[in-house]
Amino acid sequence: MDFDLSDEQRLLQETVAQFIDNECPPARLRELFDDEVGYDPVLWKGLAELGLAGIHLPGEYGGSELEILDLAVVAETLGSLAAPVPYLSHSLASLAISLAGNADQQGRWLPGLASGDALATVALAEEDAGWLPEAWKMAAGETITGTKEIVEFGEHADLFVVGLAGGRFGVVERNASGVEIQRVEGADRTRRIARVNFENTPIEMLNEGGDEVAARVRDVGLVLISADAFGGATKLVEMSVEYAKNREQFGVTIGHFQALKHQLANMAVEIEPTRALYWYAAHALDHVPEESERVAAIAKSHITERYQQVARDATEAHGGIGFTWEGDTQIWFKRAMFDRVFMGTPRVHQNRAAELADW
Amino acid sequence: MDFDLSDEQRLLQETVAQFIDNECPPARLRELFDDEVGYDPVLWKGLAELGLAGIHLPGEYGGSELEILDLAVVAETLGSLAAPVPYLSHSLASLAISLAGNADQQGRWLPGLASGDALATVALAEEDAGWLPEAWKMAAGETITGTKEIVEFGEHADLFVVGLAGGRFGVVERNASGVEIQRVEGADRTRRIARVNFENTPIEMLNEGGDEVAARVRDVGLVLISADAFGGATKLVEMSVEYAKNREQFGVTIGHFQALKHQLANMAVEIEPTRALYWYAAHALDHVPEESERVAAIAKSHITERYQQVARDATEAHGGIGFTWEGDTQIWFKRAMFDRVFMGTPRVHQNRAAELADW
Amino acid sequence: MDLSYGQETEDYRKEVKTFLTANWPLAGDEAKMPREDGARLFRERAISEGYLCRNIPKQYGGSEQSADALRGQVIREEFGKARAPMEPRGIGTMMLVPTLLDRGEEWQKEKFVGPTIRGEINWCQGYSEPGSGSDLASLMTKGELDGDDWVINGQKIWTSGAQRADYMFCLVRTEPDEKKHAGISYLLIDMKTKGIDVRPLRQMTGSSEFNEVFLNDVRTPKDWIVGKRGEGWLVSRTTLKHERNSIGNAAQSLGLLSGLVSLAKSRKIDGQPAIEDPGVRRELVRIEGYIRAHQYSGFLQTSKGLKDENAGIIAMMNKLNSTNIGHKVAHLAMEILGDDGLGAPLAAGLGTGTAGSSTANWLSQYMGSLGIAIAGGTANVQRNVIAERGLGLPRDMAANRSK
Amino acid sequence: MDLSYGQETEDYRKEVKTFLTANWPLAGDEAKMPREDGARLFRERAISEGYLCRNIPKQYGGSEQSADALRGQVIREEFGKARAPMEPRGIGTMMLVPTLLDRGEEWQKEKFVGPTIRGEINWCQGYSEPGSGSDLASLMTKGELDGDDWVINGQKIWTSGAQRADYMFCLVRTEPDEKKHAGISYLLIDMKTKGIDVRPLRQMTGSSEFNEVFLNDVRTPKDWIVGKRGEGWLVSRTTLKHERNSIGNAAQSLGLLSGLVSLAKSRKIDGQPAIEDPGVRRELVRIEGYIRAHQYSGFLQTSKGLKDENAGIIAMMNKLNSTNIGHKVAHLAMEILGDDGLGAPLAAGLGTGTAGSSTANWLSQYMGSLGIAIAGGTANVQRNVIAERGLGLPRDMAANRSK
Repeated sequence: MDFDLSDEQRLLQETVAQFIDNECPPARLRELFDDEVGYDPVLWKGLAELGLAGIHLPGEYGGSELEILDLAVVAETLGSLAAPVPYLSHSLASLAISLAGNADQQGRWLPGLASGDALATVALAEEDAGWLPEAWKMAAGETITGTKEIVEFGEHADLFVVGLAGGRFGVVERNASGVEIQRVEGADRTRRIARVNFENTPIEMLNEGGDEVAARVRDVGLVLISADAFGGATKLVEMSVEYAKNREQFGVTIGHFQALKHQLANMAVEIEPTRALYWYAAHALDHVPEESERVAAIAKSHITERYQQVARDATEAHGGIGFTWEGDTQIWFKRAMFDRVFMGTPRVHQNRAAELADW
Repeated sequence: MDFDLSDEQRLLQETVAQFIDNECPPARLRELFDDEVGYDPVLWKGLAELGLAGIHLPGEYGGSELEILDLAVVAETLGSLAAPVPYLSHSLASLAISLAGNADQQGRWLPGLASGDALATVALAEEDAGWLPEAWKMAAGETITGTKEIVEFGEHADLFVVGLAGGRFGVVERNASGVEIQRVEGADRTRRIARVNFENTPIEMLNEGGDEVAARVRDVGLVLISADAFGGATKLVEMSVEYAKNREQFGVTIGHFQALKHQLANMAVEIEPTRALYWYAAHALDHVPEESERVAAIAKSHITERYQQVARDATEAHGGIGFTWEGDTQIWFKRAMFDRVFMGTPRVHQNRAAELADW
Repeated sequence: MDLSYGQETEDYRKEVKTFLTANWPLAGDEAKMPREDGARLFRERAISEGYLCRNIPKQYGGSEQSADALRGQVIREEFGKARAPMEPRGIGTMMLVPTLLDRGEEWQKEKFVGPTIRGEINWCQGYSEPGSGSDLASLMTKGELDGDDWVINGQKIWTSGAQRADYMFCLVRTEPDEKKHAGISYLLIDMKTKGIDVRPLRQMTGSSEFNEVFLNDVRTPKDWIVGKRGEGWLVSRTTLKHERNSIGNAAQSLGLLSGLVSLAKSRKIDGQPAIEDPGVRRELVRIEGYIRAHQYSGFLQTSKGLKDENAGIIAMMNKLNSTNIGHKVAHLAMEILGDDGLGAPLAAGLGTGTAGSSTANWLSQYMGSLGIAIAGGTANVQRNVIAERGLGLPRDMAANRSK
Repeated sequence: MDLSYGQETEDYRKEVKTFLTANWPLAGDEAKMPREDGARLFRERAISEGYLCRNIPKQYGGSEQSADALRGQVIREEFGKARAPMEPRGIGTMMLVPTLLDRGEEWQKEKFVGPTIRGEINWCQGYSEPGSGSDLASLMTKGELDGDDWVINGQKIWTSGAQRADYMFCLVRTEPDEKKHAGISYLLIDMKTKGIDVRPLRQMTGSSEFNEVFLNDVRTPKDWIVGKRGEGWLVSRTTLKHERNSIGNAAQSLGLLSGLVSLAKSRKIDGQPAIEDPGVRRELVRIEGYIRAHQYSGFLQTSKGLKDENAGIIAMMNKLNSTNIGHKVAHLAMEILGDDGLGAPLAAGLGTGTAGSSTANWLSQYMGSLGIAIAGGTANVQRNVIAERGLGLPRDMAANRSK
């Protein structure tokens, strides 16, 4: 028994952290955050060259054939650094193609997605909380018509993997006819969103892999968001502790004040145990299939709720500066808002986990 | 405008407090708490001689004709001292007779109730949360048959005012045929409870006063419990602060520890503002009829929830001793359990207040 | 207990109504005046009738009425219903004027009070500094006498309205040899003075209500000091109390509640209108419980004030109550907002906001509820005050060490 | 990451199963033995096969196996399934024996370890005193050497099982001139000694798990000391660590959760089964989220232990996690209990309890969840440990003053 990361997984995290530290240090992150477009293709391409765009993809197409846990530990690191990169949706889109695409489709798209030459995203949500496969109403066919909401990096993607009625997927290329992309203002400016309208847009259906594909894409998404949330919340605790060790009030560093110490301890107690929860949820997707669906729902709802609370607490712990645009905590605060909603709010997954329970 | 107690009301509170201090000091309270029966007729008679058994009753029958707020401020004081007396249900029973009894019935019962020569109680709840008039199923008639739950001081009462289907009241004397009283073990040993079974028991209906009587008895009950809860919770805060000022750990009184200071401040902030809430709810019953029903529901649910939380916090603030039978906090802790449930849990009244809202 | 205002006050209400009927809105040619000019004209008339600036002596432009909290309340109610202008809002009227009346020199009152209460000049407040949030004793901005001027160097932060302000009242360390509070003076500065640099401070919501103010060899006359040298901390204390009371008002919380109800009516949750969700309904009632307790505690404090009695510990809780309520409201609002919970709070640079304005407002509230916990003394400082002054617990050891 | 135990351990599991099939339950005449005697017989066999008392040398009655956490886990799992007796529970096996093995004299190990692990003698722990809860440094119970005996005077509190105990291990101030921790020794006392008065301490639930122990000129031999004079605090620390780990176990929380689900199935709320109430369902999932995080963090700590690596800050959180979970469970249980929420927790003197035993158990849990916050270090002490040792924040100033 070894419920712990491998040396390779740790190295992967360190490599990613090092790369972001070099290529997207705080000043650059701030620049992208304040930027109108907010997407840096060079940064993403650099990450792809480290292998991050194809961790989970077959080796023959340039992927690393690793597990969901490997995908997730990278998501933790990116979340911790608030990296403004399209890792989440690109991973889910390429996952869908690798699971549901035929050999021709895989051969056509996966090499570019694994190398980072092409960027893909998923277009899932429809109006009124329609994140889940069973809620997708957009009809499959040779063309599609309708609107997808909250498409991550929708303005920048070359390829849309679109969720369709019956829990199926199809692929639309960006330059296809009838695609209209509308920038949407989200709180989290490290992960830009768009509304994508399709009007008689040609689509190529992904027909392999059976009914399980959409469920797996959903569950992997939930786990990656959980990992991002754990990473971000942990970072906020660290930042708050650092601030408390340095900021002086009344002649001492504020870390001397027991009330604040206990607030910081409470924040740590809320988030630190969720490391093992997201690990387990990720591990279960490859090794404990009978539990994986439900534990992914629990992890996503639990950890993003904790992230939300920790983000509020960290803001208060930083006093006035936490409440400014110039302060750094707000970047993670808004990532917490994204993680909480994307692919379904905690409430949605609590309801699901209750339905899936053996009560 | 004078949203404050009158000198008379303050004097009334002081008089009651003084009396309890003398006649039921902590050692006596403890004795009654540990006692199998737990009811002291002499203590109650003494309070009645102060006028407490008839504050709200007509002068012609020996009452003081005061307002609900006067009833409530006494309930606060009794709650603060965890007085083991049947004030709540006796007040409600005599209120029902004074509102719904005819002249003969009033003349027959109220003098004894006002003087304390007779003890009355209300038998309201039926199985499955049947506290509210609209939930009473026991059929009115010349006799009644059925069971009433959680009858306060049911073992000691001379008179039962019984809630019946259609929101009506009837009076059963203790020695009537078919009355069977079963002692029930409650957590709060300052207010004993019983289950009362009626089997073809003769009952005398109270037919005056119309449909409003049951609602008023309910609302007055909610307000008296709110007042008791405010008094008890405030006392727990005081006890916790006292303990923090005296108990030493690590060479200083624990009141020096900022984390505990803030916990105590939070307890005070939860409960102190509810003083004005129970005052307003009491005042509204005599002066703001259009708001009184809903604000009584809000007060009862809000203040008893706060009492419950403060009781938990106070127990923790007292460390080990708070968790013992010998410690005093447990007495109030269990009164909080009583206040939370009696006449309907917070959830029941939150549901009602939502129904009554102009949303 | 009596919630009515009494016959005398109700008679007074009739007078106020009569005045308003005759004077607001402006009629005839006056109705065509620019908005600000019209308001000024109306204020002059209201002052001369004794309805506005009641606690300010006539010689400084007020109506010098004897204090009567109920009449004040009636005026607020009736002017509110008529949507008639009251005293200009702002920190000048609320904080500087009472301070000047209490502690200012005669010439200071004459020069500043009238124009401030007529809305002719605007003020900003220079208390906080980057290194001192709740701890004013650690202020670093320095003032040195040079001839007939103070020369001021340093930085202020969280200065709202600094760009629009004509003057600033601020706390400056003028006695470097004195310790802590004792070395601070209360100075007035003309914001047009050379060496003042105002930079907006953007909030996490994207809006900029606050500023940083950099002071670089800023000169202000020697006698633009309120109170004596080194007394500045004491002079400022009345003002801070004012600020806390105003934040503690329940009106804002009541507004939040009705907004929340509207939100719940307009949104769906789990496929049904949020207002029909039993959990949402109970949480609304729970929040209302806190708000009503807060509101009626305000009645109690007003009544105590009318009797010149101390309201006790409840008066120290207003701010924390508002903060706690704001958190609960924010939490429920996010639950109801559902998928819109990742939207941008305000148009923060991107052109194509899709969230309706109500959504954006709620997202701002979600963040703003943190701001209110931070502004005007953090929640932890409030808890210290309640524990120490309210409950009589020992003073904080960490803070004590520096005293 | 690997959640399996590996082939070798699974082979070992087969051995364990084979042993259990052959040996438990006892067969033939042995099956007719009194329960305790049968258990003792079985334990002897399990020890001789290396399944129990694995970390205890053979010379003291153990099976002296090399440490193997996975084998230990397999034994717990299989013995658990077979409902076979394991080591006698209790503070003697869990706390005293490891301490003696680590710090005891040879004769102490020989005299006490064997009988303790065989369940022949029972121990109680004398650490807490009325004046010192979390603060062991302030212990007052005194021990003075008088000839060949220690003479002990003082009072211990929160002593569980003192009535049934044969011996007590306790902390006693023997060096009055030394300050704080330095003056304390770790002594063993025979509970049959004259001068010991055990009084049950009734809990708010009505049950008496704890006692007060009064020590009045109690004599214990000079050499019934573990470690040197004045080292008692250090000697005791291994033991406290043990206690915290055991309380931090997620098994208890998992049990609470399944109990809560059963409760929700058996009760109605707002007229429908509580298990169908959407709010109750979500809250169950929310609680499960905390419990699973706690449980898997246990896997992580076990794995770190297997590799002799430090698990870090998570190891300091087990107790507080359990406490927090207990509070949430208590809260939801009360919500579901509805009108039964004013019932008595246990038969506390009155003869005619009506609450079903499940209800009474939940009411006990409602109160007991406070007990767990208090026992073994209050929640605030836990937070201090996490903040100071875990997060590296400065030591507490109030506590520091006394150091």
